[in-house]
Amino acid sequence: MHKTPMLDHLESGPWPSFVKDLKRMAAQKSEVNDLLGQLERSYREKITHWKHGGIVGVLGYGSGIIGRYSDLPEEFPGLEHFHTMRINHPSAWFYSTQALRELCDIWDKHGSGVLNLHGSTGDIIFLGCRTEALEPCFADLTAKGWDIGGSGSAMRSPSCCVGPARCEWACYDTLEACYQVTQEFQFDLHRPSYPYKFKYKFSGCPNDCVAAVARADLSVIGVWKDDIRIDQSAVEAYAAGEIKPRGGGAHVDKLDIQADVVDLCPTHCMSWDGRKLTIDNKNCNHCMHCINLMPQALRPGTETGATILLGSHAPILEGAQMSWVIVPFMEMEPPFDEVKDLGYRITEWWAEHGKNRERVGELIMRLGMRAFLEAVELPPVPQSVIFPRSNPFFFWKQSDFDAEAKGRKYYTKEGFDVD
Amino acid sequence: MHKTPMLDHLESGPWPSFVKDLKRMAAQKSEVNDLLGQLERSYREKITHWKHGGIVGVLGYGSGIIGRYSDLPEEFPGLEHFHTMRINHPSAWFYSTQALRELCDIWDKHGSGVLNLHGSTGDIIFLGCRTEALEPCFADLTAKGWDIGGSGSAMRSPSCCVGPARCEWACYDTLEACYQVTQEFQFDLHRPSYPYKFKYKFSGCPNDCVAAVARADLSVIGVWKDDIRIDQSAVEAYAAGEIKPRGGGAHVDKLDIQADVVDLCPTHCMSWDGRKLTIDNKNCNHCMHCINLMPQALRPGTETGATILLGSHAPILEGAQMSWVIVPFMEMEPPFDEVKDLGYRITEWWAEHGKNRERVGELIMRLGMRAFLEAVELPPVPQSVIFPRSNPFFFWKQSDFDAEAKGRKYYTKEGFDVD
Amino acid sequence: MAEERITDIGPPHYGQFLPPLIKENYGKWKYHEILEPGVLKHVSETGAELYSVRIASPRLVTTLFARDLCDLADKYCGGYLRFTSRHNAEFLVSDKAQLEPLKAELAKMGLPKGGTGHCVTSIVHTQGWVHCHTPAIDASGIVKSVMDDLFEYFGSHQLPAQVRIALACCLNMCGAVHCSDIAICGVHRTPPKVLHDRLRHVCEIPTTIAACPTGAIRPHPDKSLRSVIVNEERCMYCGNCYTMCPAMPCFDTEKGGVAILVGGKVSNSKHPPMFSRLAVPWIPNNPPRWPEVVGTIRRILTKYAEGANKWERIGEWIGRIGWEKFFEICDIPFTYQHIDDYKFQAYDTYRTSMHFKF
Amino acid sequence: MAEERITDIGPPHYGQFLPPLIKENYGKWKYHEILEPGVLKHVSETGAELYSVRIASPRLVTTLFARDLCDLADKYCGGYLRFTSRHNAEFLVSDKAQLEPLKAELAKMGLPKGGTGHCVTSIVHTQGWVHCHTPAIDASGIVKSVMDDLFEYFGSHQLPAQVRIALACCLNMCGAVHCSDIAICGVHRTPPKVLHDRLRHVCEIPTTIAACPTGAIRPHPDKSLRSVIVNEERCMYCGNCYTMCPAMPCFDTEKGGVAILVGGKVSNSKHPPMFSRLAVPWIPNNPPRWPEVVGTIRRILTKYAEGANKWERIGEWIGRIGWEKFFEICDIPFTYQHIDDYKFQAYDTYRTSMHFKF
Ligand code: SRM
Ligand code: SRM
Ligand code: SRM
Ligand code: SRM
Ligand code: SF4
Ligand code: SF4
Ligand code: SF4
Ligand code: SF4
Ligand code: SF4
Ligand code: SF4
Ligand code: SF4
Ligand code: SF4
Repeated sequence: MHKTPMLDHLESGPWPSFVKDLKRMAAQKSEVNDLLGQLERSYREKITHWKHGGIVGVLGYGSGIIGRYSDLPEEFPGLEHFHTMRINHPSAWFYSTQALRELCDIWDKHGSGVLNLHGSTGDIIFLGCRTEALEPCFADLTAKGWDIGGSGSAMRSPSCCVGPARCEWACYDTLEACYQVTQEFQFDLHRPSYPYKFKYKFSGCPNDCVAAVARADLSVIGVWKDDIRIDQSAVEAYAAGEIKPRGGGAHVDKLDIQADVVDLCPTHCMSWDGRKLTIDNKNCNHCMHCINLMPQALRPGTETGATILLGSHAPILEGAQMSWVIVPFMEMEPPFDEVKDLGYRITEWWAEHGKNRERVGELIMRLGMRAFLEAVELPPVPQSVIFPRSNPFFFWKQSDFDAEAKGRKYYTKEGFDVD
Repeated sequence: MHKTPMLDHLESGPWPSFVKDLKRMAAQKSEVNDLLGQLERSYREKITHWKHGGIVGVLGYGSGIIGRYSDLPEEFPGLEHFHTMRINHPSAWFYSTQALRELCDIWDKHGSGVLNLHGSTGDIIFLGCRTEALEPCFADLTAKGWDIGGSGSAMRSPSCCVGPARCEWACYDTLEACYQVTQEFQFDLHRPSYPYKFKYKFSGCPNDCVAAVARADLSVIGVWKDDIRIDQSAVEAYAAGEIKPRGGGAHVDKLDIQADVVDLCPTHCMSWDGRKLTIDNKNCNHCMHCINLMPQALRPGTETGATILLGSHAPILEGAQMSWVIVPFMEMEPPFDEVKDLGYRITEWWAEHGKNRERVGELIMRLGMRAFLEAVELPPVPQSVIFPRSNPFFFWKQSDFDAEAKGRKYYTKEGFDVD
Repeated sequence: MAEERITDIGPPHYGQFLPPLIKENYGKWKYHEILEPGVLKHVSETGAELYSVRIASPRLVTTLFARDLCDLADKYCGGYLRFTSRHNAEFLVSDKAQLEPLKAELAKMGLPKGGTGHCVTSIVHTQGWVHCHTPAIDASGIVKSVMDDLFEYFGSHQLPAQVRIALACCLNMCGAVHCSDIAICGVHRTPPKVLHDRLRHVCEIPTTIAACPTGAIRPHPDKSLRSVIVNEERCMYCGNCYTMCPAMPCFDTEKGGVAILVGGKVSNSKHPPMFSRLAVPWIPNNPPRWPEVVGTIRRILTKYAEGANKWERIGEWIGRIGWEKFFEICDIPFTYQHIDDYKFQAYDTYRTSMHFKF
Repeated sequence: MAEERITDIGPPHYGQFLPPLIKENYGKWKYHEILEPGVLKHVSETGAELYSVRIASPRLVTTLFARDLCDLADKYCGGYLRFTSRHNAEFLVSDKAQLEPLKAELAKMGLPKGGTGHCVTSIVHTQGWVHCHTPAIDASGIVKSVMDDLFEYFGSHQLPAQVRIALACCLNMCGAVHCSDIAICGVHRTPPKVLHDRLRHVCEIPTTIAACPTGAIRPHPDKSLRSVIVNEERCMYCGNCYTMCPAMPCFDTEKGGVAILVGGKVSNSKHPPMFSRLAVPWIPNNPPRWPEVVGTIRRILTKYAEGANKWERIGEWIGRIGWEKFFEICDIPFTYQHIDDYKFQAYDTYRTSMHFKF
C-alpha cells in the first residue's frame, strides 16, 4: 500500500470520509491503491497528475466515456488507463437494491469499483476503466437494462426532481417527462452531432430542486396558472403556533403570518386580517414562498403545466448564463410531444447555426432573440423579459413593413398576429 | 411672409406657442420668416432641410459654434448660414434683467434673435448666425463679460442645480463649484483636445435636479455622511395632518408616516412608534425619500460633501450609460482643488488612451476599471459596485504577487494598502 | 490685434445675478413649501421668505419673449429671474406683496404657472427640424402638442408622483431621454443611402467604417469607386455613419417616426436611477399635431395615474405590477422590437426566473 | 454481430424502482413535515405516510459503500432507496416502525443524517485531483474539510434559511457553482506555458486561437515553429485554450488557489435566482485540510447566521445590508479583482446611484 500521510488527515472528522472508503477498496484493488498514491502526490505537489483526455468509447457511440490517463503510469501502473463511464441514471435517482447491486457487480468485474453517486449532471459515474474493459462492461450494462449517458458535443442525460413520487408541489410528472425525453433523444445522446453539450432538467415547481434554471440548456419548471389553494383553518393553526413553519425545517417554531409571509411576498399580493388570508392571485408570481412556509395550508393551483426556459450554462466562454423564459406556460401531459417537438426545433436551429463549442444560449446572444424565436416559431411574449430594451438600437424587417402596410400595427409572425 | 398652414395649427392651445413667438420675430427679421417657411416644408415632407454641419468658429477657439446651412438656400436665403452659438450660461441660470437684456441686444444686432433658453447641456443657445457675424458677435459678448461654451471634442459648459441659492438640501456650494471648475478648464472648453465631449454637472443632493447621473461624464452629487437631522415635533405635526407632505406638492394632504415614509424607505432603516421617528443612520443610503416628504421635519446631516460619479452619456455608440460611483465621499470646499485635480487626472488618462469619439465611460469599459483606477490613483472601494463580479475571469498583475510575497493579503496601490 | 481680444473669461460670476434676499440667505435655507402649483416658498433660518413663481416656456424663444420676461422681473422681482434645469422660467419674488399682482399679469399674458410637485413639468427637448441635420422628427411641435394635451397636469399636483417627459429627435438623444418617465425618441428606419460620388470627396473611408457599431459598413467591392456599401440586414439606423460622413443620409419621409420609452428616472428617491425602456417601437410621424403620439402618451399617463400607488414614479409602478401587466393595461402589443438584441447587454434583460404573471 | 449489441435503450424506467407505497400515492401527496433534521414525513391524500431518512454521502464512493446502503435499504425499506439532487442518500421508509431502528443503525455506522430545512446540506462538487486534467484544487478533500468544520449545521435547522455550498475545481465550473449561497472555485493564476514542440503535433492553431475569449493567443511570429504565443497581460487563466490544446498547460503549484463567491441561489422563493458573486479572489491551496478556506467559509456563515433576518438566504441578506457592509462585517478586503472588468457585462455591476452606505 502507498503511504498517504496527507490523505490520512482526511480519515478523521464526523463527515463520511472518502479516503477511508477508498482505502477499503484499495485493499482489494491495486488500481485504487495507485489512485490514493497519485492523489497523495497531488496533495504534496498541488498539481493534477492526469493527462489531457484522449478519445475512447464503445462501439457505435461517440459519447459517454471520458478518456483519462495518468502522467505517472510507471509509478502508478493501475492508473495507466482510468477512464470514466457515464451511466444514465434512472429518473429522480430511485433504485431498487437489486438494481444497484447489479451495477456494483458489473463495475467490480470490469473496473476499479470507484464511482460517483452521482455525477454533477446526474449520471452514475464509474471512475477508472481500462480501454479494453469498456466494451465488455457496456455489454453487461445493457444486458441488465442500463445504457450510457452523454459527453462531448451531444445531449446529456436529463435529470429531474423527485416530483410526484414524493412531493406535494409537483405541477407535472417530472419523472415521466424526464424518462420520455431521454428515450426520445437517444440518438443525440450517444452520437455527438450538436455544436456542444445540451442539457435538459425537469423541476416540478419554482423551488427548482434540480437547479434547472442554472444548469440546463433547456429547463422545464412546473407552475400553475390558477389560484393557490388555501385551507383557512390550517392558516389559523399556523397563526396560533399549532403547526410549525416550513414543515418544521426552520429555526423558529411559530409563524408570524404578517411579517413572515405577507410582508415578504415579493408581489405584495397577500393580505391577512388576523383571521383570513387573502391572495390576489392575478398578481401572484408563484414564487412559492408562502407555500413553502405553510405546506399544510397552501398548495399550488390545479391548472398546472410548466414554464420552458432556455440557455443556462457555466461561465465558459463569456460568463455564466441562467436560462430565460421562452414559453411562459406549456401543458405537460404524456407523451410530452410539445416539449419534445420544441427540443427538436431548438437543436436543429442550433446545429445549423452554432459554432463549434457554442452553447445554444450563446448562439442566441450572437444571433439575437428574434432570429431564434422566428426559427423555432415562438411568439414574442413580455414574460420572456424582465424589462424591454433600454437602447434604441432595434431592427425592422421587410415583414414588419409588410404587416404595417396591411394595416396590422406590428408584425410578429403569421399565426400569432397582434393588432 | 411665407404661408405656414401646418405650423399655424400650433398657435392654438394653452401651452405657450413657439410659432406665435417666431412669427412676432418674423415680422422684424426676414431670416426668421425663412425659418418658418423651411420648417413648414419639413412639416409637409417630414424631413429635415438642414445640411450636415460645417466647421466654422471664432478666432483661436475650436469649439462653441455649430455650423449650419440650409439645403434650400435659394428658397430661403435667410437660412444660407444659420449657425449656432453656444454661450456659457451663469451658474444655476440666474440672471439680472440687465444682463439678459444685454444678451438680447447683442443677439438682435448680430443674429436672428431666435434662441434657446436653454440648450440641453445648459448653454444659452443663439440659433442663426451668419459666418461673418460670428466674430463681431463674440467681441460684443466678451466685452459684456460673456464667453462661448463648448462643442466638438472639448469640454462642455458645466451646469449645476439651484443649490444653496434657494434649496435647503444643498450639501455643498454647487454654484461656486460649477463656476470654479468652468474657469479652471477654459482651455479645454475652447480648444478641442479630448477624444470627444466631456461634461460636468453638479447637483447639491441625491435628488439630482440637474440629472448629473445621466447626463454628465463627471457627475458631482452632494451627500452627507452623518445623521439626518430630525425635528420630532414637526414629525408629529405631519402625522397629525398639520403640515402637508412634500411641502404641499403632492396629491394627498396628509401623510401616513408608517405607510408613506417608513415602509417605503429602501433600506428599512426607519421606525415610527406613533410618536417618535427613529432612523438607523448607519444603514441609511441617503435616498432623500423621507426628507422629500417631510421637509420641515427632516434635513440632511451637517458633515457634507459630494459623491463623484463618472461616465454617463447617451446611447451612441454602445448604449447609454449612467455615471458610476468612483469616489463615495469628497469634501467640497472652495477652491475645490480635489475635484479639479481629479478632473485633470481623468481627462489626461482619457486623452492619452481614448479613441476618437470614445467617451470616457466607454474607454473604461474597454480598458477596465482597474486600469482607470490605477492611472488616476483611486483605491478600489465597494461603494463603486452594486455587487462584485459574478464571472471568475479576473486578472492578476505582478504587483499583486509582489504584495502577496511581502505578506500583504491583497495588493491595491502603494499608499492605500489593505491587509 | 489678437492680443486685444478678450478670450477664455468663462461665464460671469453668478454672484452678480442673485437677488439681495438670496445673497443674504445663501446656504441658510431651512425648508420650503409649495403654496400652489408653480408657487414655491422658501424659508430661511433667518426667517426670510422667498417666493418663486415658475412658468412654462417653449424654450425655443426669441429675444422678444426674453424681454417680456425681463419686464415682468423688473416690475415684480427687483430685476432678477432664473431658468430651471428643465427650461421653465422662475420669478424670484422677495416682496410677498408682489406675488398676487405678478400671478395676475402672468395669467393675462397666457404664461401658465406650474411645473412643481406631482405634475408633468416641461418637456426637456432638442432642435428637431428647426435646426438639426439628423432629426427623424420635429422637437418643438411635438412638445407643444403633448403639453397642450397634458396641460391640466402641468398646473396641478394630481398625479401619484412627478412625471418627467423628454424628447430627442434622433438616437443621439440630446434630450438625454434615456432616464425619463416618458421618453419620446425620433427613430429612423432606413439604412443610409450611400452617395458614392460625394463620399469619395468628403469622407474618410476607415473612419466611416469604424463609425458603425454593428459593423454593417464595408469598403465597396468596386475599388475604383472609393466608396462603401452597407449590409442593410445589419443596420439599425443609428445614423452614426452619417455623423461621420455626410454622404450617407438615412432619412425617409414615411419610415421615420417616434418610439416611446417609459419608466426611467434620475433621482435617488426610493429607487435608484433607472433607464427608460421601450414601450412602443414606432408611431408614425404625423405633423403638425402628432395625434397618435399624443394619444399614446395620454393613455400611458392615465393608466399610470389610475394604477400607481402614492409616490410611485412610472418606473416604480411598472416595476411593481410587472412589464407584462403594463403592456396589457396600456393595450400595447409586445413585439420582437421590445426584446433587446443589442450585443451582450441584452442578456440582462431576459427573465431568468418564474417571477412573472400570466 | 453488431446487430446483437443492445444500444440506445436509455435508462431503466423509474417505475420499477419505486417502493409500492410511492407507486400507490404517486402524485397524491398532500403535505410534508420535517420531523427532525434529516427525517421527512410525507402525507398522502389517501392518508398514507412515507418517512424518508436523508444521510450524508461523500459522493466519491466505492461499490462497498453502495452495497452498505443496499443492506440498510433491504433491512428497513423493502429494498428501495434513492439519491438526491445534491448527492445525499435517502432511505424510503414505508413502515414507521422501521424508522427508529434505521436511525440507530445509521448512527452506529457513522452515517450522519441531516441535509433538510435550514441547514448546510451536502456540497455539490466535482473531480479535482482524483480524476480531472484541469483542476486548480482538489474537490473531495476540500469538501470533507469544510463539512467536518460545518458539521453542526448539517444536522440542525439553526440557520436563518437554507445554505447551499458548491465546489468546482476549475473555471469550467462542473459544480455549477455560479448560483450557490457559497461557491468554492479553483482558480489558476498562471498563463499557459506553450509547449511549442508538442503543439505543432497535437493542436490545430486556428481552433486554439479561437478558444481564447480575450484574444490573448496569436500565431507565433516565428512561422517555422508552427506554434502560438500568449499575450500574458490579456490572459485571465480560464484554461479554455488548454481544453482545446493539450500543449498549453496553465498549472502552477503555488499560484493556483481558491476563490470564494457568495450570495447565489436557484429557487424562486421570494427573490428570483441570483448569481454568486466574488467575495474572496484568492486563498492559497493548502492540502490536506485547507484551513484558510475552511476558516473563511465559517466566518461568512457565522456572520450571516448572526446578521440575517428570518428566511433570508445569504444573497438576500447581503442584498439588504449592501455589499459594502458585507465586506466590512466579514473583514474581507475589497480589491481590484472584485470589480468586474469582463467585457460589457461589467457595466451592470457598477453602482449608478447614491444607494450605498458609508
Ligand atoms: C464528471 C463531471 C463533474 C463531477 O464530478 O460530477 C464533469 C466533468 C468534466 N467536465 Fe463538466 N462535468 C460534470 C458536470 C458539469 C456541469 C454541471 C451540470 O451538468 O449540472 C457543468 C455546468 C453546467 C453547464 O453545462 O454549463 C459542467 C461544465 C463543464 C464545462 C463548461 C461548459 C460551459 O458552457 O461553460 C466544461 C468544459 C468543456 O466542455 O470543454 C466541462 C468539462 C468537463 C470535463 C469533460 C473536462 C474537459 O475539459 O473536457 C470533465 C471530465 C472530468 C473527468 O475526467 O471525469 N464541464 N460540467 C460532471 C458530469 C457528471 C455526469 O455526467 O453526471
Ligand atoms: C443643442 C443641443 C440640443 C438642444 O436642442 O438643446 C444639441 C445639439 C446637437 N447635438 Fe447633442 N445637443 C445638446 C445636448 C446634448 C445632450 C444633453 C446634455 O448635455 O445634457 C446629450 C446627451 C448627453 C451626452 O452627452 O451623452 C447630447 C448627445 C449628443 C450626441 C451623442 C453623444 C453620445 O455619447 O451618445 C451627439 C452625437 C455626436 O456627438 O456626434 C450629439 C450631437 C449634436 C449635434 C452637434 C449634431 C451632430 O451630429 O453633430 C447637434 C447640433 C444641433 C444644432 O444644429 O443645433 N449630441 N447632446 C444641446 C446642446 C445645447 C447646449 O450646449 O446647451
Ligand atoms: C428648480 C429645479 C432645480 C434647478 O436648479 O433648476 C428643482 C427644484 C426643486 N427640486 Fe428638483 N428641481 C429641478 C429639477 C429636478 C430634476 C431634473 C429633471 O427633471 O430633469 C430631478 C430628477 C428627476 C428624475 O428623477 O427623473 C428632480 C428631482 C427632485 C426630487 C425627487 C423626486 C422623486 O420623487 O423622484 C425632489 C423631491 C421632491 O420633489 O419631493 C426635488 C425637489 C426639489 C425642490 C423641492 C428642492 C427645494 O427644496 O427647493 C425644488 C422644488 C421642487 C418642485 O419644483 O416641485 N427634485 N428635480 C429644477 C426644476 C425643473 C423644472 O422646471 O421642472
Ligand atoms: C430531495 C430534493 C429533490 C430531489 O429530487 O433530490 C429536495 C426536496 C425537497 N425540497 Fe428542495 N430538494 C432538493 C434540492 C433543492 C435544490 C437544488 C440544490 O440545492 O442544488 C433547491 C434550490 C436551492 C437554491 O435555491 O439554491 C431546492 C430548493 C427548495 C426550496 C426553496 C428554498 C428557498 O427558500 O430558497 C424549498 C422550500 C422549502 O424548503 O421550504 C424546497 C423544498 C423541498 C421539499 C420540502 C419539497 C417537498 O415538499 O417534499 C423537499 C424536502 C426539503 C428539505 O430537504 O428540506 N426545496 N431544493 C433535493 C435535496 C437536496 C439535498 O440532498 O440537500
Ligand atoms: S422542485 Fe418543487 S416539485 Fe420538485 S421536489 Fe422540489 S419542491 Fe417538489
Ligand atoms: S407564491 Fe409568492 S408571490 Fe404568490 S402569493 Fe405566495 S408569496 Fe406571494
Ligand atoms: S439637487 Fe438637491 S440641492 Fe440641488 S436643487 Fe435639487 S433638491 Fe436642492
Ligand atoms: S434617506 Fe432614504 S434610506 Fe435614508 S432614512 Fe430616509 S428614506 Fe430611508
Ligand atoms: S437629438 Fe439628434 S436630431 Fe435632435 S438635436 Fe440632437 S443630434 Fe440633432
Ligand atoms: S446607420 Fe448606424 S447601423 Fe446603420 S450603417 Fe450607419 S452606423 Fe451602421
Ligand atoms: S470543474 Fe474543471 S477541473 Fe473540476 S471536474 Fe470540471 S473540468 Fe475538471
Ligand atoms: S487561459 Fe484563457 S485567457 Fe489565458 S490564453 Fe488560455 S484561453 Fe486565453
